[in-house]
Amino acid sequence: MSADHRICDPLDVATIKADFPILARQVHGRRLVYLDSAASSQKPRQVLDAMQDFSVTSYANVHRGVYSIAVEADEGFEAARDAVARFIGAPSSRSVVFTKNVTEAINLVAHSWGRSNLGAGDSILLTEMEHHANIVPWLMLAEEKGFEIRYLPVADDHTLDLTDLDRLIDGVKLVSVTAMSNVLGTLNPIERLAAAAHAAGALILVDAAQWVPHLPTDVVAWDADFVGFTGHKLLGPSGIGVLWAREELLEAMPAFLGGGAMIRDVRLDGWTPNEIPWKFEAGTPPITEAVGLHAAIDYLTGLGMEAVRKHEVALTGYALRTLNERFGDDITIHGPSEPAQRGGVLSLAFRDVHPHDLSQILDQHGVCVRAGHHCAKPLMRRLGVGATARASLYVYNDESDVDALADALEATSTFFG
Amino acid sequence: MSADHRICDPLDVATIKADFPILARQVHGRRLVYLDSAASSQKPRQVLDAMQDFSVTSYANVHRGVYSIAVEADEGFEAARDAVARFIGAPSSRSVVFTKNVTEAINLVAHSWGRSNLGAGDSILLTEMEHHANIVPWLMLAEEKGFEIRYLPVADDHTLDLTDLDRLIDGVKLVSVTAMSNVLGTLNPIERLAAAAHAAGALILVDAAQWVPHLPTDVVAWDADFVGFTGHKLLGPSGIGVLWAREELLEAMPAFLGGGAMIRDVRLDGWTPNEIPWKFEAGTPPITEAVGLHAAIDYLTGLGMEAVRKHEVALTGYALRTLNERFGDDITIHGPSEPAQRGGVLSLAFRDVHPHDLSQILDQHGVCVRAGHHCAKPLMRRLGVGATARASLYVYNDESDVDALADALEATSTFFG
Amino acid sequence: MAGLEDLYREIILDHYRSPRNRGALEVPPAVRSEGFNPLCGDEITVYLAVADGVVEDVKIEAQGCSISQSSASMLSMAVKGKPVDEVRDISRQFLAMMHTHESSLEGDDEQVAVDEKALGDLAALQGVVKFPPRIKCATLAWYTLGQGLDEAAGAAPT
Amino acid sequence: MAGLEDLYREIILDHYRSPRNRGALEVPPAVRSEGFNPLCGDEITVYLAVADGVVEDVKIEAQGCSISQSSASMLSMAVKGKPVDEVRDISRQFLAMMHTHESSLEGDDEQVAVDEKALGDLAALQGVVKFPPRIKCATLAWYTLGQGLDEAAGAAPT
Ligand SMILES: Cc1ncc(COP(=O)(O)O)c(C=O)c1O
Ligand SMILES: Cc1ncc(COP(=O)(O)O)c(C=O)c1O
Repeated sequence: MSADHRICDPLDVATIKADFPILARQVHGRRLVYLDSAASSQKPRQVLDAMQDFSVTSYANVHRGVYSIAVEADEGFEAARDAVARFIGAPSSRSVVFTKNVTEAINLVAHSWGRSNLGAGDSILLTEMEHHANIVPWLMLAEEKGFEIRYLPVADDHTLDLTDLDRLIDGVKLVSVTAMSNVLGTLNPIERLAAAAHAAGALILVDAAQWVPHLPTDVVAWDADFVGFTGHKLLGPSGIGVLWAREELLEAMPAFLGGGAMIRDVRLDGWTPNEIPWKFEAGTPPITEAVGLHAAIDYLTGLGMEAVRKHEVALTGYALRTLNERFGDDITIHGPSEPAQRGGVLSLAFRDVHPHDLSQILDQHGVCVRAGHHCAKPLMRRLGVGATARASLYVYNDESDVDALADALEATSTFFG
Repeated sequence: MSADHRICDPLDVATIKADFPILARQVHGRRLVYLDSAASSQKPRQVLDAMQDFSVTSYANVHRGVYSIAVEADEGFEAARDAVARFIGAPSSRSVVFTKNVTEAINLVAHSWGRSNLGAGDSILLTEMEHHANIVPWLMLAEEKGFEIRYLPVADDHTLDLTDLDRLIDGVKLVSVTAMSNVLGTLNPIERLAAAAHAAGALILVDAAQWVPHLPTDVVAWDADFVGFTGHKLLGPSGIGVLWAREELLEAMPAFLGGGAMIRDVRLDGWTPNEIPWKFEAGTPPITEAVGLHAAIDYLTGLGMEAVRKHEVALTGYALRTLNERFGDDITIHGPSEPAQRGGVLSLAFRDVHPHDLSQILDQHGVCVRAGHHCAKPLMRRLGVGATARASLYVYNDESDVDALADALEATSTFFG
Repeated sequence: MAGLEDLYREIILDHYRSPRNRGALEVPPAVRSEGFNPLCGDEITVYLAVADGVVEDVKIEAQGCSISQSSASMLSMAVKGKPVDEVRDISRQFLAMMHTHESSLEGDDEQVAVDEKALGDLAALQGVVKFPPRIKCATLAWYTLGQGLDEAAGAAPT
Repeated sequence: MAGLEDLYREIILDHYRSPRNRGALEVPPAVRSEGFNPLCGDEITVYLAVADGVVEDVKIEAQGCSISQSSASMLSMAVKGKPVDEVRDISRQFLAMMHTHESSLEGDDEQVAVDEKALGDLAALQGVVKFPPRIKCATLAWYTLGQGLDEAAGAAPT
């Protein structure tokens, strides 16, 4: 029934699917239809192999061991940093800090920059569509320091409501905003917000967890001050995230976690910090994970981030059309209605079936969607729902996956008629 | 020449070596002789396979997704927590927090427990043989809070000098001490220090990074309050560490990093924390790494930690005898002279060859030893050296590796005659 | 993994479609307790009117999935009019049934003998244990009830 | 990877065994700068006596490996008695030679033409670039020298 609007896809998804071993798996006798990449993506053979190869040939602790495999490990680790810098348009690798996830990246900024720059009488600006990772660190710090937290509201079309931007941004020291909502798919106008922040004398932190995996990223074009993202959402391994920040900021910020590698000297009565970026990398970093992230970046670069974006716009359009045509008023898809203004994250309300029940029934058909508040409870309250069922698309998804989702949705009527 | 003192080894090292693919590699035409496990250990096939299998069958984000592979991922992740609890004798898995490394584990205690319990007029007790990971977090917090840091000195036999323990421990709120020195191999009397700490009304944190991989661990027998260790030193992956703490402490401590999974509810103006241990696990945890750590624990449990310890005592004895017999006054091996009182960490001074040069030349013979201050600069100053060359032993090492080290040491005379 | 018929029994769906004892009670004299499932967003408020050691009335406000809603509805029927001791006993039995398969995080698998007769309709929720992530849906109302009972006990004139 | 003969040239070992210009100068008039290699523990102190735009004397206190020690010793010979401008030029040349292979962390591979004659003995350290972790050993003294020159410039009567 949807054959009439087959999309013109710049990616060869059949070939891509074959790169992802887990997609060959069956669930309840059906092929796995993985539609939960916004929570975490799957890894291609190329990433798994890179990590395995590294582990069986060049693994050692990093930080300038003298022997050959330690040199190779160091080179592998620092090459990953270089690859990250290139991937996001960072002017230098010195400004790329490896963390365990984007949550730690944001907490690092809160503890280091925030703790020394925010106090009573100050204020910061977040939005109502932030992930808890970009709310709770600020709530925690505000409890301690007594600054004010303001929120940009979400408009009824599920974009940011910028009507009151001038008033809300006036006097704030930081704007911290997601580049793409993990619930609505909304793409936020980062360049405009950065300009407004700078005009107001504020810095801007961009939570790019959902952006970097799906669209070309250029931190300089954004004119951002801090940008964080996470490896496991861009075909990479768990256990690694990235904080990029302008060099001058990193230079000026106090260290966060203390320990090995982040020091220049330690005495019983004091210590001095190492250079950036190592000043912010206490202890043994996620070494093999950095190598995996590098391979993931290479994989995506091989596909081309422009092509990845085009694929997702087309497939999101196909999904919106298919679901709306097949289910009409029985389905509500949150977020902007134009595919070009959003990412491939489809938060659904379907008849009166609760998202948990929806996800449970879809699973019987091999279809993986996440049900819950997606770590965005304030946004859920704004939407007036307790939870949504979220289907999210990535490079390994195609129309057949969307069709499988639609077919499985029909099947909910067995129990919830 | 050392054939006369072959050891009786409870481990079948030839079989174990075959489990570690990297040991089949050559360096400069020689077999790889890996003697840097104190920095990071290598991974057996079993660990690599477990991670790979998980990635290609059951990978998804954790935290109670409803669909099948998310359920499997959750089970894999939480089973790792259970395995950690059993491995260290923890009464419950609820008290096992996954971190990115032991450095983060100690920083977590400093930020959460320390920030709310230590102030001006307070004091804590460390030792002169701590790794920077157990010094710098306290120096950083002391700068902010103004408490006093005392140090237990290192005696001339390279054990802790407990002569003044009663005086030094009097009035402190925390004793934080390494179970085994990563430079000297010294095993510290944790049970005695825990008793003294508790008698003084203090808590005790044990940095067990070097202990857990090498000796049977029982946090209850220690009567410890906090115990940290790190996955990459016990045959597991990088990117994961563990903080264990008594449940009541974790319950009472404020959260550290804020974000997803560590919350019960989030509103625009406040939040409430989740139950332990998740309260301390903000963001996506090292999921596949937890599965790898579980496999590493299973591997070591299969060998038997008693057998691992016996193997290391015997091999350390062999190494001490071999090196002392072959090099006499030309070599100094730091640390206690009795193998039973130490781990298999041999920090060497050899003739007047600087440790860097030593490590460089040994590499030409395939022998990997680490040169430097080993993140223990205060201890280096106490020893009166700038650096040492450190050879460290693990389950995959045997006499042939020690002999290779000794042969390579001879070869330094080509350049440093 | 088990089939969905084990989860979505007819009686469960019936309680979901027509939840019993919906609403609120005046506080005080009633006590009010709130529960959250931190992972999925389910929320529940239990109102208890306890007098002379008896749960005289119970009302429930809730949003959540079929399992959490039906469990709350069944709870309200199972406890209304019962002595507090008996309510605690039913609760213990129900939670024991739910935890048979739960992650060993909860500690040792203490075996509480489950008396299916005492549980009545609630026994229908037994199928939930085969779907581990849903166990928290089924137990949410019960933990919230427990808090309410504790509070009522604290507030009671001695 | 290169053979060790590339690293341990005779002239390097000679400077290591008999380091030139060891010791300290009185501060002030001399300036004192300290460098650390955060990873291996090498430490160096450079004393510079600068007058009328000329490095009139230099002394070095250091602990470290053959590479860091010989580099410091050669440095002392190369700069003693030279005008500050010329010293800065030698330093630039030397660092350029060392960074040819260094991690791109240092930014773009700006190609400074290296004049081996100007470097003299120092050219022997070229082999170090084949051993990346040792580059920091060779450059430590030079970065420390740079700090000292800056300080001397700041302290100089204008
Ligand atoms: C005693 C000790 N403590 C702490 C650490 C730090 O471990 P990690 O770098 O994994 O945090 C190490 C190892 O480097 C160690 O040996
Ligand atoms: C927008 C956004 N920010 C932050 C996060 C947190 O990522 P992580 O759990 O890897 O720290 C996520 C994903 O969960 C996200 O979608």
